[in-house]
This record gives sequence, C-alpha cells and structure tokens, in this order.
Amino acid sequence: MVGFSDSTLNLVLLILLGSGLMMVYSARVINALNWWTIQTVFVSLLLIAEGIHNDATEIIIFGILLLIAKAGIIPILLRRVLKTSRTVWVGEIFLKRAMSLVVAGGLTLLSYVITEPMLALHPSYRNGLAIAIALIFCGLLLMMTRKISMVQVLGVLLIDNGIFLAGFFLTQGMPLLVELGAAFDILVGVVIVGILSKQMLETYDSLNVDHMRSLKG
Amino acid sequence: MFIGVAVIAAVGMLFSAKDTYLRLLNSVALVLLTLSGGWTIRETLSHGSYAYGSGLLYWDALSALLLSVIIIIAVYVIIFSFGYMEEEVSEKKFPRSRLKWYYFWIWIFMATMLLVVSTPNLGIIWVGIEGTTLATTLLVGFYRSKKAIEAAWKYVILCVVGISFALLGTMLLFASAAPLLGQTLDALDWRMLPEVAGQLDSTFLRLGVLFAIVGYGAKVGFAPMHAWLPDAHSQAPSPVSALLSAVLLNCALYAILRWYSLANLTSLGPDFVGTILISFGVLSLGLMVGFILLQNDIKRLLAYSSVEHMGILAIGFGLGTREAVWGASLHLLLHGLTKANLFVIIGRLVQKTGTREISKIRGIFKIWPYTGLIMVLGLLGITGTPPFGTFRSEVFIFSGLFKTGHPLIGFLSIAFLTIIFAGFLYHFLQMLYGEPSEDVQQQPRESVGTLALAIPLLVVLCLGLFIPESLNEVLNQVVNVILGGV
Amino acid sequence: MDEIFNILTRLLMSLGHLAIILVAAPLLQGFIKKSKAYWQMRQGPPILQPYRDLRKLMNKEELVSEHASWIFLLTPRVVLASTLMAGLVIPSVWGWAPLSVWGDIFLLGASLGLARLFLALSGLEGAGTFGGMGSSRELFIGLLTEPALILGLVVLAFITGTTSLQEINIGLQSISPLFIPKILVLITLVMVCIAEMGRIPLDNPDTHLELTMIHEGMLLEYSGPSLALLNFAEQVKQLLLLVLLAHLIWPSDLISLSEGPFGMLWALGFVGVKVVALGFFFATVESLFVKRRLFRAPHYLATGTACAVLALISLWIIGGQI
Amino acid sequence: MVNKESQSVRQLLMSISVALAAVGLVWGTFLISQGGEWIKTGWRFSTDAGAGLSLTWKMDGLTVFFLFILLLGQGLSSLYAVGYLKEYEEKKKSLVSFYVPWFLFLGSMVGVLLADDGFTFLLTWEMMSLFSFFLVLYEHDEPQNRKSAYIYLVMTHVATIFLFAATLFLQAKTGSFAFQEWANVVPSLSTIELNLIFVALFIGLGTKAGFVPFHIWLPYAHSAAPSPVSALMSGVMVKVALYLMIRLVWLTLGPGPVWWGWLFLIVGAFSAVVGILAASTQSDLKKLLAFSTIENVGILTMALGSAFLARSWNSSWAMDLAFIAFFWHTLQHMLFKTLLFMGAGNIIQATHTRNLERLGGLLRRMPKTGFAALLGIVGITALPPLGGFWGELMLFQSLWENTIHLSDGWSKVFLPLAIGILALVGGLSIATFVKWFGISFLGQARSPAAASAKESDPVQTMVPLVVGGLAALTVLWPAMTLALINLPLSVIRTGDVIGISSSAVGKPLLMSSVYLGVILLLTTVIVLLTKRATRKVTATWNCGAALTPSMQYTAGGITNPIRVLFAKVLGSRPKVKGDFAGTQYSLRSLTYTGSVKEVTEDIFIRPLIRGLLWSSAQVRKLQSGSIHLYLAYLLVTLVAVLILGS
Repeated sequence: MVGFSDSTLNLVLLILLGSGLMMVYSARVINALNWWTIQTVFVSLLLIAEGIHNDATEIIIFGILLLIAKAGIIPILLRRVLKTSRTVWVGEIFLKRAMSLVVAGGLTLLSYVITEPMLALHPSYRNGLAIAIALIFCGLLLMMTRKISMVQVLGVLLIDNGIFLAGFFLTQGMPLLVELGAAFDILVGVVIVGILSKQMLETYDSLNVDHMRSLKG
Repeated sequence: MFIGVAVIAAVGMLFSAKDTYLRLLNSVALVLLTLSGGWTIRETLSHGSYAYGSGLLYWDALSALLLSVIIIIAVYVIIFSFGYMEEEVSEKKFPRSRLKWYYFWIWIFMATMLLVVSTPNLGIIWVGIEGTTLATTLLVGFYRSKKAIEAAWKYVILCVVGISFALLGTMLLFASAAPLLGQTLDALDWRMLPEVAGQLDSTFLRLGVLFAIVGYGAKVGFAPMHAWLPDAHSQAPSPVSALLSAVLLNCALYAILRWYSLANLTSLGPDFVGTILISFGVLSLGLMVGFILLQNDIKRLLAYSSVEHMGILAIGFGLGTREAVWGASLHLLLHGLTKANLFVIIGRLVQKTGTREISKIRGIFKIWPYTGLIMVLGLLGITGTPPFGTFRSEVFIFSGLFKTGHPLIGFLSIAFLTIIFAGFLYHFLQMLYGEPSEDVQQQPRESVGTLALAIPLLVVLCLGLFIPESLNEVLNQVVNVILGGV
Repeated sequence: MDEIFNILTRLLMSLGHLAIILVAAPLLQGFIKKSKAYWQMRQGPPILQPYRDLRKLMNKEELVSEHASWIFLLTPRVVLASTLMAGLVIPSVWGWAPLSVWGDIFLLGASLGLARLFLALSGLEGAGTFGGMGSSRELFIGLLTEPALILGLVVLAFITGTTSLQEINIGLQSISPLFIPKILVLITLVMVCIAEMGRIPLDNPDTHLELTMIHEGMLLEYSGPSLALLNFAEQVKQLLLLVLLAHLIWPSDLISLSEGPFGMLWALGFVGVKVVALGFFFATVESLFVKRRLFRAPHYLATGTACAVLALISLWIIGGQI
Repeated sequence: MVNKESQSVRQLLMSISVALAAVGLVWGTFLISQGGEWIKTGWRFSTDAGAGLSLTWKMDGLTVFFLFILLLGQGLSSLYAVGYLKEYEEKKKSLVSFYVPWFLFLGSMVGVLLADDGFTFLLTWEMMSLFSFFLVLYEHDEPQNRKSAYIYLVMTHVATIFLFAATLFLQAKTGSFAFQEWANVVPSLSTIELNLIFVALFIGLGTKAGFVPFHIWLPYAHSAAPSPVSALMSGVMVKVALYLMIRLVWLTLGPGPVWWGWLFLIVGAFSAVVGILAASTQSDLKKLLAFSTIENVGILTMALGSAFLARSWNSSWAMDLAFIAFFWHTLQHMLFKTLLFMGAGNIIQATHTRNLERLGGLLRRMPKTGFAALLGIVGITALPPLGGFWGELMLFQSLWENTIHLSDGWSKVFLPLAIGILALVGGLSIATFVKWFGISFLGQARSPAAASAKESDPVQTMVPLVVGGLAALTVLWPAMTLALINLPLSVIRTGDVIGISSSAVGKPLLMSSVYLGVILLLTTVIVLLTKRATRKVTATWNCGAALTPSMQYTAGGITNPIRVLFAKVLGSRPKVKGDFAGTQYSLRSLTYTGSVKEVTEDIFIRPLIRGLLWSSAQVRKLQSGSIHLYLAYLLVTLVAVLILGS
C-alpha cells in the first residue's frame, strides 16, 4: 500500500515516536507544540504518499487539507493563546520530565507487547500500530502529568494523531465522510478550546489547570 | 431536514439579540422541528423504518424513540429557556448581547444530536457525538465564572479523550468489516453489518467493541468515568443541564446501543457487551449512593442521579432479555422527561433563591407551594416510586436481573436504589419544609401557572398507571431493533 | 324435661356457690387473724369480728376526695363483681363451677386482673402520693404474678388434659398426691396465692406504714361502704384462692343434687375443713417470715415461675416425651 | 373564626369518606349474605396473564374480612376527622395536603387488599407507604414530625427491597406476577430458595407490621401523624401487612419447614414483650399507644406462629383456634386502638401536649372522652368482659392444643413458655394502660393547660363511644363476629368449611356474652345495694400537709419498678445527682434524670447508618476536583476493561 520501502517507513515511524517522546520530555510548551507540528506534518505526508501511490485524488486532497488544517491552523491558534498567556513552562505534576520520559518509554514497550498478535500482519504495520498506540499512551500521560491547559490540549492532539496513525495502518483510512467529519471536529475542538483558554486566562490569569479544583464531591 | 432546520435556526439566532426576535425565531424553529420530526417518526413507526437521502439518513424504531425524546424535551426546555434566560439577563448574569450565542449553541447542539439519531453509520454517529461535546462546551461555560470555566474544561477534556477511544474502536470495527463490505461507508453501516456479523475478525472486533464501549461510556457518564458530569451539569445554565442530562446522555447511550446490538450478532456472543454494561451499571449505581447521600449542591445531586439512571439503563439494556430491554427503553423515555422537568424546576428555584446549596434552601412550601408540589412529584418520579412510570420500568429492568440468575446483584441494586431514595428524600424534605430565609421571603409569590411546568411529570405519572397499547407497540419494536436476531 | 331440671340444678347450685362464698369469706378472714394471733401469743379479735367491721363501715358516711371522679366510686363495685366472676369459674364445694367452659383457667387470672386494673386506677384518684405508690407497686407485683399463676394452671391442665378448672379438679383425682409435677405446681400456686392475697413476704395486710404498704395504699382514700366493699372483695378473693388450692391439693368428686341434702352438706363440710387447714397454714407461713422489700419480689415470683417450668419439664420427662 | 367554605369542604369530603365506607360495608354484607363459591375460591376482576402490564384484582373471604376492618376503620376515622380537622382550619392551615393523601391512602390500602399479582401488590403497597407518609408529614411545622416521617418512609422502603426481591425472584421462576402461578411453582423450588423467599417476605412485611427489631419507625410515625391517621395506621395498616403474611406466605408459599412457625412465634413473643416494655416506660401519650401496637402485632404474630406450627404438626384443632384468635384479635385491636387514638387526639386538642407529665384530672373535664377511653383500656389490656380477652384466650388454648397434640420433643416445653410470656405481657399492659389512663384522666391537673381543658367537639366524643359500643357488640353477639371470622377461615382452611359459630371451637367465645351479662348484672346489683350511702367531698388526706399537684405519682414514677427490673432491655440509665452545697450532710437539691432508649435501634440501625455515611464520605473523595485524577480513572477503566474483556 504505502508507496515507499520498509526502511523509509520505519524512519518515518521513528520520527513520529521520537516527536511524541520529545513532547513528553519538553520543558517548554512551545517546544512540545513544535514537536507536535512536526509529527502532524509527517502524518499528513504519510497520507499524501499513500494517495499518490494509489492514485486516489480524494485522499491526496484530504491529506493536503489535513496538512493545512492541523499543521497550519491549529499551531497558529495555539501559539496565539500561548503568547497572550505568556506561558512558558509545562508545569509538571506527579512526574518530573525525566521520569515521565522513562514512563513513556515503558509505555512504548508495553504497546509493542500488546500488539504482538498483530505480527501476523505485515511487520511494519505492526510496528506502525505499536507506535500509534504508544502515541496514544504518551498523550494520556502528557495530559495526566502536566498542569498547563495547553499541554493537555496537546495531549489530546497527540492521542488524535495516534488514533489517526492506527487507522492508517489498520484500514488505510476510514470512509472519507467520516474522516472529514473527524478532522472537522478536531479543528472546531481546538477553536473552542482556544476560546475557553482565553476565558480561563481572563478569570484565572493563568493556564494552570491545577488551580481548578473547586468542584468536588 | 430537521437537522437543516436546526442549523439554519442556529445561524439565524446570531442576527439579533432582541428578545422578541429570538422568541419568534425559536418558536418557528420549534414548530418546524416538531412537524418534520413528528412526520419522520410517524413514517418510521408505520413502516418499521424510513430512509431519506439515498440512505444517508435512516431511522428505525430505536432512532424514532430517541428522536421523539429529543424533540419533546427540546420543545419543553427551550420554551422554558425564554423566561429563564430573560431573568438571567435582567439579573446581570451576562450581557444581553450574548443571549444570541446561547441560542446559537443550543441549536447547534440540537443539530448534532439529531445527526446522531438520524444516521445509520457508526462513523457518523461518532462525528455527531464528538460534535455534541464541542457544541455544549461553551454552553457549560456560559456564565464564564471560575467554576463554569473549570467545569467546561473538565468536560471537554475528559469527553474528548473518552470519545477518542470510541474513534479507535470505530476504526477497529472498520478494519474488520472493510474486507467484507469494502472500504466504503457500508462497512460502518448498521444496516449492512448484521449480515456479515458472523464473519467479522474477532481480534479487531473485540478490541474495537471494548474501546467503543469505554469511549462512549465516558460520555454517557458510567462510573468511574462520570467525573465530568456533575461539574458540567451543575455549572451550566439550568435549561442546558436539562438538555445534557435528559437528552445528551441518552444520545451517547444510543451509540452504545447500536454497538451493543451489533456485537450481539457477532462471534463475541450476546453476553459479551451485556456483561460489561451490567458491570458499569451496578458500579454506577453503587458509587452514586455515596455521592447522593452526602450532597449539598442541588444540581450536582440531580447530576449524580443522572449517572445512577444511566447505570439502571445500562443494566436493563445489558441484560438483553425482552422484558428488561422493554423496561429500559421505557425508562430511557421516562428518565428523560423526569430529569428535564426536575432540572427546569430546580433551575427556577436556584434562580429565585440565588443558591444551589441544599442547606440554605428551606421552606419552599411556605413561599412557592406549586414549585414545592412539582418538586415532590419530581422526587417521586426520579426515585421510581409508584405510581410513577419509572417504578414500572425499574421493576421490569430488575426483574431481568432475577430472571438471568443474578438475584444477588438484583437485590444489591434495589438496595442501592433505596438508599438513594433515602438520600433524595432527606435533601428534598430539608428544602421543602422549615422556615425560609428572610431574603427569600421577600421574593414574589408564584401563580398557578407554574403547574404547567409539571406536564412531563404528569405524563410519567400516567405511564405508571397504564401503558397505552400504541406505546407498548413502539417499545416492542424498539426491543426488536435492539435485540436484533437474538 | 331433664334438661330443664339440669339447668335448674346448675342455676341453684351456682347461687348456692355464690351464697357460700359471700357468707364464708369474712369468716375465713376472722379465722386467719385468730390463727396469727395464736402464733403471736395473743388473744386476737373474735372470729366474727370481720362481719362486725363490715357492718360498721357500711353504715358510715363516706368521704370522697375532691379530686376523685366517678371511677373512684365505681371501683369497689367492679372489684367485688369481678372477684365474684373469678369465683364463678372456681369449682364450688360440690365440684361444679358455674361458668365452666374449656379455657376457663385463663378466665380466673383475667377476672382478677380486671379487679386489679380498677384498684390501681382508683389509687391514682386521690391525687395523693400514697395511692400512686400503692398502684405502682400493685401493678408491678401483678405483672410478675400473672405468668406464674397462668403457667402453674397450664401445667395442671397438661397433667389432666383439659383447660377447665372443673375438669382439672376431676382429673386430679386419679393423680397420685406424690406426683412430682403436681407437687411443684402446688408450690407455685401457693406462692402465687400468697402474692395475690397480699400477704407476707410481699405485702403486709396489717400495716399502714407508708413506705411498705401496697394494697392498703390504694385503699387509703376509701371510707365507709366503699371501703367495706373493697375489704369484702379482698376477703372473697382470699376464700376463692384457698378453695381452689384445697380442690387442687385434695381433689373431690362432683356432687350433684341427687346425692341428697346430707351428701351436699357433707361435701360442704369437707371443703370447709380443707380450707380451714389451709388458712391455718398460711397464717403460720405469715408468722414465720418477714416482709421483703419490693425489689426482692421478682426473685420470689421468679422462683414460683421456675417451679412451674420445672413442673412442666418433669411432667414430660416422667411421661417419657422428652 | 372558621371559614365557612373550608368548613363545608371538610364536612363534604369526610362525609364522602364515611359514605364510601358505609356503602362498601352494606354492599359487602349484601354480597356475603348472598353467599357463593367466590368467598372460597376468589372472585377475579380484570385479569391478564400476570405480565405486569395491567393491574389485576381478586376478592375472596380473606380479603373481605380485611376489607371489613378497613372500611370500618375508614368510616370511624373519617367521621372522627370531621371534628378533629376543625382545629387545623382554625389555625388557618391548608387541609388540601391532608385530603388528597387521605383518600389516596385509603384507596391504596384497598388496592393492596385486592391485589392479585406481584406487580399490583408492589405498586399499591408502595403507594400505601407513600401516602401515609404524606399524612404523617401533615403537621410538618415541627422538625420532629418531619424526622419521624422521614424515618418512616425510609424504613418501609428498605423493607420493600426485600419484597421486591421476593416478588422478582418468584416472577423470574414463573414468568408471571400472578399469585396463583407462584403457588403452582412453589413445590418445584429448592428448600433454600423457599426459605430465602420466606425470609425476604418476613422481613419486608414484618417491617410494615412492626416486628421487633424492624419496628423503629412505628412509634415515630404513629405519634407524629394526626390522630385519625394514627388510628388508621395502627388499626388498619399494620394489619394489611399481616394480611399479606397470610396471603403470600400461608396461601402462596404453602406449608414450609417447622421453623417458619417458630420464627413467627419467637419474633411475635419478642415484639410483644419489647413493645409493651417500651410502652410502659413512655410518657408520650401517642408513642405509648404506638408501642402498644407493636405489642399487639406481636400477639397477632404469635397467633400466626401457632397456626403455622399447627399446620406443620397437622393439628387442625389448634390451627382453627389460632386463626380465630388471629382474626378476632385483629378486629378487637382495630376497634380499641382506634378508640384510644381518638381519645389521645381529643386530649391533645384540648391540652396541646402529648406529654403525660403535663396532664391529669381530665376525666372531670372531659367525661365522655374519659368514659370511652376507659372502655378502650379495658379492651386493649385483654381483660374480660370486653373482646380483647377472648382472643387471647383462643391463643392460649391454641398453644395449649399444639403442645398436647405433639407426641414428644422439647417443643412441648417451649410452647407453654409462650403462654407464660403472653401472661407477662398481659400484666405489663395493665400497668401500661393504668398509667396512660390514670395519669392523664385521674388525679389533679399537672399543668395549666390540663387544668383548663375543655371537652371536645360532640362528633369527637361520639365516635369513640360508638367504637366502644361496637366493641361491646362483638362480645354481646359473638355469633355475628364468628360468622365474619368464618369468611377468611373458609379460604385459609383447605378442608371443608366448618360453621365455627356452632361448633365447639367457638364455645368460649359464645360464653363471652354470658360473662358480660353476668358481670354487668353483679355490678348493678352491688351498686343498687350500696346506693343509699351518704357521701361528703373532702380534701385528700396528705398527713396534714397541703396537697400540691406535684405530689402525685408521675408517669415516669408509676412504672419505675418495671424500668428498674428491665433496665437492660430498656437501655435505662438513671442518674441521681445530689447537690450537697459543699457540706456532707445537708442535701440542697436532688436531680434525677432517667431515660429509656431503643436498644434495638442502637444495635441494628445506628451502626448501619454510621457505616453507610462513612463509606459515602470515602466514596465522595473520589471526586477530588483534580482533572488529572479523573483522567487516571479513565485510563484505569480502559485498562481494566481491556484486560477483563480480552
């Protein structure tokens, strides 16, 4: 299916995994955002390559749209929020950066273990699937161990990338309508989160989620 | 077409924030919605199913049930909104200019929900459910207070993450179905899938089902993934709380039901999803006991009660016997009506007393006897006390537990319900009687017209005394849809 | 014709029974007082003194407390009537009980209970301290006496296989006097009778000391005819209990009119002797013991109840049924 | 003062209530006099296959008997309420919240009696609890009453769990809610299942009936309700629970193991003793009556127990006796308890207090109420000549017959002990009601309120007297009462219907009229003989000192010996504190504080509630407000489901 060799594919996968891990390791929000952008670019490229390989125009178009929306609009939006909030650090909670990287590594191993039954498929698919799941785990980890709301959003986006990747390797993409809908949802989601972050900034004067603990019981 | 109505209405709302304009537009939209929806429901029920737009939109009895719940409650809640939001504006809770955004998001929210129940495609259902989350996020945070934003944030993050799992699940399903049905929408179409259900790849399918149940389950609010729910319900404007509780949760449950009836046909066997649902149900019931007993926030109380009722529904549907599913379908309708009514009446109360703390609300019967009366009705309805219809549906659901050989769980669940009843009764008695505080005593009294708000509860009451044959027929159709070939 | 004759006989004998009770009750009281005097080495009042006392009281003016209501005046009448009702289920000197039906052993205790209820109520009538004290104690002792009495009688019923006192009386004839359950039951009943008669060690009929009196406390406000009636009722009750005990200890056969006047008189005399003997026995007992304080009463009556239970157990063990 | 309109509404509505009862009674009498097989086999109306979609009803002799009790109670209480409710009108309290639940409560009780399937039963049963709850809540201005009502509803609801479980279990077994189907399937159940169902029904119904230790709610609810309601609840509602005991256990589950009978007997004895002990130490006018209800329910339960044992041992004679005792006592207790609650209602309205320590001397101010109440206490203490005694006589005899009938075994020792316990209970109840009547009606007034009490409305004094008259009538004309009892007996007995009024079984009952006649005759004769005595009214002798009201025996004092003797059972912890004013000998003042409490409440209920609240507090900690934690829950759930699911 994918129009390039296994080694190229593996390289791309490595980049994806690496960027995911770097997001976990980032100390500054802006770095994490950048890593995510890189990752998204590669994911989109993967899709476009697939489209070119299969001569499927709609997939190519979709890939380009994705590239513009996810790697273009979303980072810009988030950057603006970051700028206005003057947030720099990711704000660790529960786990420090290094420790979370170790955990993330462990989770990656775990995802390889989980996907072992998939070896029956093409090995690099298995590889891809494992990395997709690892990205999902990293996203969750990021959300659970960082205080800044923007990092949580990045976690969601990372999960989204992971799922997208999983879908890519599992099914070579969902029906277009569904994909479009999903992508649209993500985009709208980020816009809404952006609005919400702005409001958060107005009322709390920071993007620190940990301040928001008044609703309990 | 009603989706279109909703979207157009939503956009229309943005043009003016004038009270009369909004009322007029809303009313027109509601009438159109009711007409087109009613027509669709009628067509669906008389033919068993109804397709539109070359199968892109499709309804059967189950969708029709959900559709009618959405429309009935939407009409009730939105009409209530007029006065309620006006009052909020005049109390300077937010500027009038933002009123239009309120209706905009409400109608977007409506549109997404209508989409969920109008599509035969599991993928599009996912898109719709995700859409409902996004549409309501800003509604939850509408007051822009610290707490409201906190609630909105928790809501959006938890739900989006949860629903991502459902997307993964959907993909896994697609992966197992695509080889059989092709890489098209068909592979996620619940009309097509049953035909090939037996041949689906079980590894993918199993994972997919698990992810989907957990994912949508987070949105339904199964314990322990319910954490967002009380926050969101308590901070949103009361009409929105009503919609969230009475409709949105049902829509998410609807998604689970579609998966459930599909999974029953596959190699996983009919008990696979059922067992998970029952476990979630019992856990939800059990945990909510604690939250409800020691609650001091009236809207959170109702929110937790919603979790509890979702648990009951999960048990009912999960059991998979005809009676239990019949009861659960009825319960879905009745819980929606009851909860919407309660949120509306409690919303009014909170607005008038200016507090959500149960310990500060006293002597309602002395000042607002009609509100008090409706609250009593609501209390009885929501706790499944006879002669309310919820009693009937709960009996049917729990009898299923005994029938399938889980008498112990059945006993426990009834015990949980009873303790929950005790908690509810305690809180409501506190609020209804006693001496009202002084500033509340200066509030204006109310007129008999308030009683009109109790219409949904009266319906619930009537359904407790007898079930019309037509409704029974519909419910039987719903049962057939859910149980499929089982 | 026979039936009418039977009923007539029964009616006549019932009236005779009542008449004997009414006439003999003060006599027994006089005799017991005399016996006690004997043990106390005194002369004592004449045996007929109780009659004189009653006549004197009947002719006196009656004082009624300003706080009392009509129950105060009703009580003496009801108490006497219900004591007589108890008399109707107890076999007469001829062995017949006027109101004999199965289950009448329970009627005995209940009739006495009715008397107790009214007495206790009128103790509260005067609004004074002593009446209340008397009522309170009387009720306390009464509730402890009741189980012992009923259980004792029930065991007798088990021994004889019937719950009618008249039939029990007949049935006991065939039981050996040394039958252990019977002996134990008799111990119970003797103890109960002492309690019911208000005698030492539970109550002292001769005292008017505020802190110790029970029965007298309730009567404190009474005077004149009402007091006479109450005293008389107490004497009747005493006689009835002794007649009952006499029948149980030395059961006698049914005597009907056909036995002729001589036979009937003989039976009357025979029972009279038994009752006199018992009266002397109780006088002796009363002279030998001292009154106990109120909170020892439970022990005393529990002993009685325990005897009844032991009787029950021994009855079944001897019968080989457990 | 009283609004004309509301007055006519009150009279109209309560007249309707009375009229409904009267029509029901007349119609029922007519139906019964027609005779027919339906009394035995039941007369069904509106039947379906027991699917639970529609409600089904059945009427047979058993139902008719209890309907009779219900309608009689309804008629009397409604009539009484005509007068009683006037006070609320004067206080300008809306009566709407009384009328609505009143009628619904009555209706749902009729529904429970007529229910022929599990679903209808549960529905009407819950409604009965619910509407009686609203009636208890009627005087909600006092927080204490709200608490009472709350305890009541929650406890009945907890009990309903068991009923629910039993119903659903049987429904699961048979696929139907119909009682008839259940009875058919019972033989195929295993012993454990049968026993579990029995225990569930026992607890569920027993709570409503007020078995110790499930009785906690009863004294609260019965004392908080307005008096006509108390009368109905005590006289009728607890009986409805016992009716179901017969309907569901005796008739549906059929003969069970012997220990069922023992359970009834022991729990009954326990209830009777604990109930009357608690009653004897109460100083609340209505609570005392409520505890006495527990006692009487205990006695009724003992009768049921005796019947069950008799069935296990095939002693039909004892069984008949036990059931006659049961039904007779049911009727009598309804009459007397209604009467007493009406008396209490009159006192409360006249003095505005329920505290016995503040009453006294009311008989002179409220002679009619007092006379009726006197009849009531003679009846309720099971003393002849009134009806209370004759039922107990039957029970004694039944226990005795059971013992005689048995060939061997230790049961022959334990059964007679039950007789002893009943005797003890009888003695205690005399003490209790002497206190109730004596302290409130006799002696001197202990408070200004009692001193200025006025006799109640004519209706309110007339109705208790009517009740007293009816009670006397049951004894004067026992054949009629027996004919009534024959109705349920013909359903319960599987064998032939026997005309008990003519057979030897009812002989002592027929004797009751003779006894009543003779004692009345004797009393009259004595009264006539002593009529000519001269009387003078004087002060009470008090050793020469002036008599003050506080010198009287108090309510607490009169039953103090009982409290001392049974201190453990009553949880009594008296404290005497002396103030010696610094010296060793001269006592300045002495304070006595004594209280009794519900030991069962301490043992069973409180730890349960405490545990529940504690665990709730723990559960609530889950929702700590941290979104990170919530995400962790999500993850944990996902992982758990994935692991368990695959």
